[in-house]
Amino acid sequence: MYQSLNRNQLAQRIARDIPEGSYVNLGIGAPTRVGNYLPPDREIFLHSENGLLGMGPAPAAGEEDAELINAGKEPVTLLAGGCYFHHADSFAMMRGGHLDICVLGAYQVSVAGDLANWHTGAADAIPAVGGAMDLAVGARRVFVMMDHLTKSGASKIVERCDYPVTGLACVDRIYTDLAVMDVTPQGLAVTEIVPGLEFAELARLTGVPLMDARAPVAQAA
Amino acid sequence: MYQSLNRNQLAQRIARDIPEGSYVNLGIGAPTRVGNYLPPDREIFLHSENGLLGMGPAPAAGEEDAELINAGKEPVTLLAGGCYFHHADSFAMMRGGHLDICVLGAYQVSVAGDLANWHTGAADAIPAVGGAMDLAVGARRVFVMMDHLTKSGASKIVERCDYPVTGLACVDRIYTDLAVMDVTPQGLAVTEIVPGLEFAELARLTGVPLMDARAPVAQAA
Amino acid sequence: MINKIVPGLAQAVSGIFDGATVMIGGFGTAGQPAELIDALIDQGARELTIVNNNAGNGETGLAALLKAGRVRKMICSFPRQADSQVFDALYRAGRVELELVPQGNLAARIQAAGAGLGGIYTPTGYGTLLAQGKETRRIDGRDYVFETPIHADFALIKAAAADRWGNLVYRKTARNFGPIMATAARCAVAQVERIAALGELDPESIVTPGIFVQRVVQVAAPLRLAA
Amino acid sequence: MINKIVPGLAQAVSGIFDGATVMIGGFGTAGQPAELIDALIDQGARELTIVNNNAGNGETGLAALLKAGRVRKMICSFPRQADSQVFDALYRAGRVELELVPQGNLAARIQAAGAGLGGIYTPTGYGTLLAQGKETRRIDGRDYVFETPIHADFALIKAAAADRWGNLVYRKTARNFGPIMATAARCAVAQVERIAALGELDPESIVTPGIFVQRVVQVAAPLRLAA
Repeated sequence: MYQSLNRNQLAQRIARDIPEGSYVNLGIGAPTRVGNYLPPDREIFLHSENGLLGMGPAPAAGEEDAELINAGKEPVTLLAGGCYFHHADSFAMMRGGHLDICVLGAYQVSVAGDLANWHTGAADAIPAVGGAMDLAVGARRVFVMMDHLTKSGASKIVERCDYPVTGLACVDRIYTDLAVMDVTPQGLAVTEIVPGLEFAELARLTGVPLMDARAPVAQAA
Repeated sequence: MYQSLNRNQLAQRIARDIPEGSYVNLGIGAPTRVGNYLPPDREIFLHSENGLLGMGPAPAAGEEDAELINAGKEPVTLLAGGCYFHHADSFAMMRGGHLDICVLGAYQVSVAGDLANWHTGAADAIPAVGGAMDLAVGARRVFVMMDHLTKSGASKIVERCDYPVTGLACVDRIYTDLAVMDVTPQGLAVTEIVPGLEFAELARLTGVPLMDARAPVAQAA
Repeated sequence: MINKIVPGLAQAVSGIFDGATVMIGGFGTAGQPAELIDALIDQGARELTIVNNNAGNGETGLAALLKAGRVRKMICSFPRQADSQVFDALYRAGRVELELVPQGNLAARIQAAGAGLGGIYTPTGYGTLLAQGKETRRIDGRDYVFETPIHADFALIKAAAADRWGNLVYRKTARNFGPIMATAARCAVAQVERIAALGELDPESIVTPGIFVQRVVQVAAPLRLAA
Repeated sequence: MINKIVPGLAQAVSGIFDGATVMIGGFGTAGQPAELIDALIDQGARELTIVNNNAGNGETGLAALLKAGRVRKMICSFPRQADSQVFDALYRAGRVELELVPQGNLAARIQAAGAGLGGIYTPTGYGTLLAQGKETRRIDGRDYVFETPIHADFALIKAAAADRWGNLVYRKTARNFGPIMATAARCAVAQVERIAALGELDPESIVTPGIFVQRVVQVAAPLRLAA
């Protein structure tokens, strides 16, 4: 039997892969949690598209400032060395290739790295896109953080997205509660699987071709 | 006999037409002199394309700052309420229609308001354009300040520019040492002539069709 | 003497006509000029096209303008929020039109308008529903979507301080769309908490030069909504 | 700990390769990073494409780089000046290529590169020699010229102060092209007069956020050339 990662474990796993000095945007929702696990010995610059760089943790209770918020409209703080700027400058950072990494949630990711995370496609849904499409095409590396399977057990990693896409061929790496996969020109390369889950079983659950790219050490772990 | 205006008189004449509250760019060269004659009882905002608004007069001798210059690279000052900005913001002001008036020198202006002021067209000339084309197309009103005739007596107001143009149909008003003319859809409308010069003689010197649009009062003056 | 400071909110929003395009600053409630919006409701203009990142929160500010039935069309990036019930109901009832624009395209189109560009090729949205029917172009091996500038008749924004020439400084993330919206509107109106003497604002730190601002109104203790 | 401050000018310009495109800040000599240019001359890179508003003044700075024969091509708006004799001679001798760009197009193309746009339609230059052979387009009744972004491998700029994260503030009209060039280069190098402690620069007044700056070098008493 295997144990899938919970949200916080997944956030922690992703945080490990963010190098010192990276400029990073954490999308609203679950990816925001990655910020809680960034190694304290690394200086990492968090960007929020509403106009700040050098974002710090949530303020202490009672010290919230309605004019110091993140893209999810939650109160945050600013680190020493951080700064404010307007929306066009903020999106220039995102779209001009200046962010090293963004971490986004997803409904689906295709084997080609197409991302669907903004619209369920439901006829009566009110669409809202925010900065998702800008991050998808603009960041140097796009990490997706999501469950491997839907609640009904369908794979969220698909041959082609059923949901309306956010961007084409934009995802670089997928972190799920079951595995880590790189999007490569040859297809999806699995670099990690949670302990107790066999590659063959992961492949069966996923339902699209996977390559086993685990390092021998990682396999032994 | 008539007396043509000298450079300073012409600058003074133009200054009179700049309303309070105007945002104004004075091109390099002779138009810079207009700044010396702005009525002291009017607040007028001078813009310089190298990144300042609220430009003041030349500094006192010995107080020049090599990092506080105008577009002509002459030392200037900043008024209280003035500010600095980068080149893209500065040209957004110029190109986005935010300047009320710019005053430019010219080699030639056509009856349609085409402006030629950046290039003599000489085969061996090193071309340099600076911000001339941006001002020509971007300011709400383009005033030209020039001699009416070349040194050899040819009219600088022409049916079509011989020199390479700076912008098409961009000039609104022409101030020369002999007359003031508005560029209108019907042609050039003369609104003022220097005392002692008859309209017919001005028309003969100019060599293109002119309309007499002088106000009765102005004629009497 | 030039004094862009108007005595009250009514003067600040005067002249906004039926059918006008009005940009409203703010990201959620941060930077939203709530008092100017209330004044606009009182003023009565109808059939407005509103440009804002969102489509109202709760029942006040932009949501109240929507609820008052004054908005014909919203141009925004993120209308659906936990507390966007006013917009949601109007949208589902077919009583408000929505132009959904990716946030970066929204910012870039507003900036392009202010800077006098005729159009831009943007990387965002290529291959998605939001680029359907739009011209695309491959430039240097990358695909782009053609987008046009968004101009406005009025911009209502919020800043921290202004002087009588209309120079503005902002506070923290309340800056957001204010500086670019001011450039894109024929008449930009800023509500500010504080009036500074001319020359008091550091010329190196003025964020919006007065050339982009036509009216200033002081609202000393603005409603600061929870984020 | 991230520290973008390099110990000397040689490290600041290391890695600039033959054939690189290098943006150099400054309008005339205001904001020209004279010491970085001297270091680039010492460093030896050749066949450079230089982007600057001008093409050198007198015999120092950019003029010295030109005189040393390191420049294959200049992209600029105003090469001809009273003291541009070095460029003039090289140009007349056919030893340097010139791409003349209206100053506003130069700024807009640099800004477009930094912002990730694929191209822009600009009003400037339509119907002139400088738009010959370029695509044009009529948008909403006005004519525009299609222009592409100008990217650079390196940008050498001058600022007043920086902290170790690369945040920059400038001084007066020495700001000019610095902020936009920093955004358009893969490696932006700033020479600054003063190093500030982290957190010392006002977060509301930082002009260039550190994300756009890769290296900082202190030149405490820079050559301040006459304007």
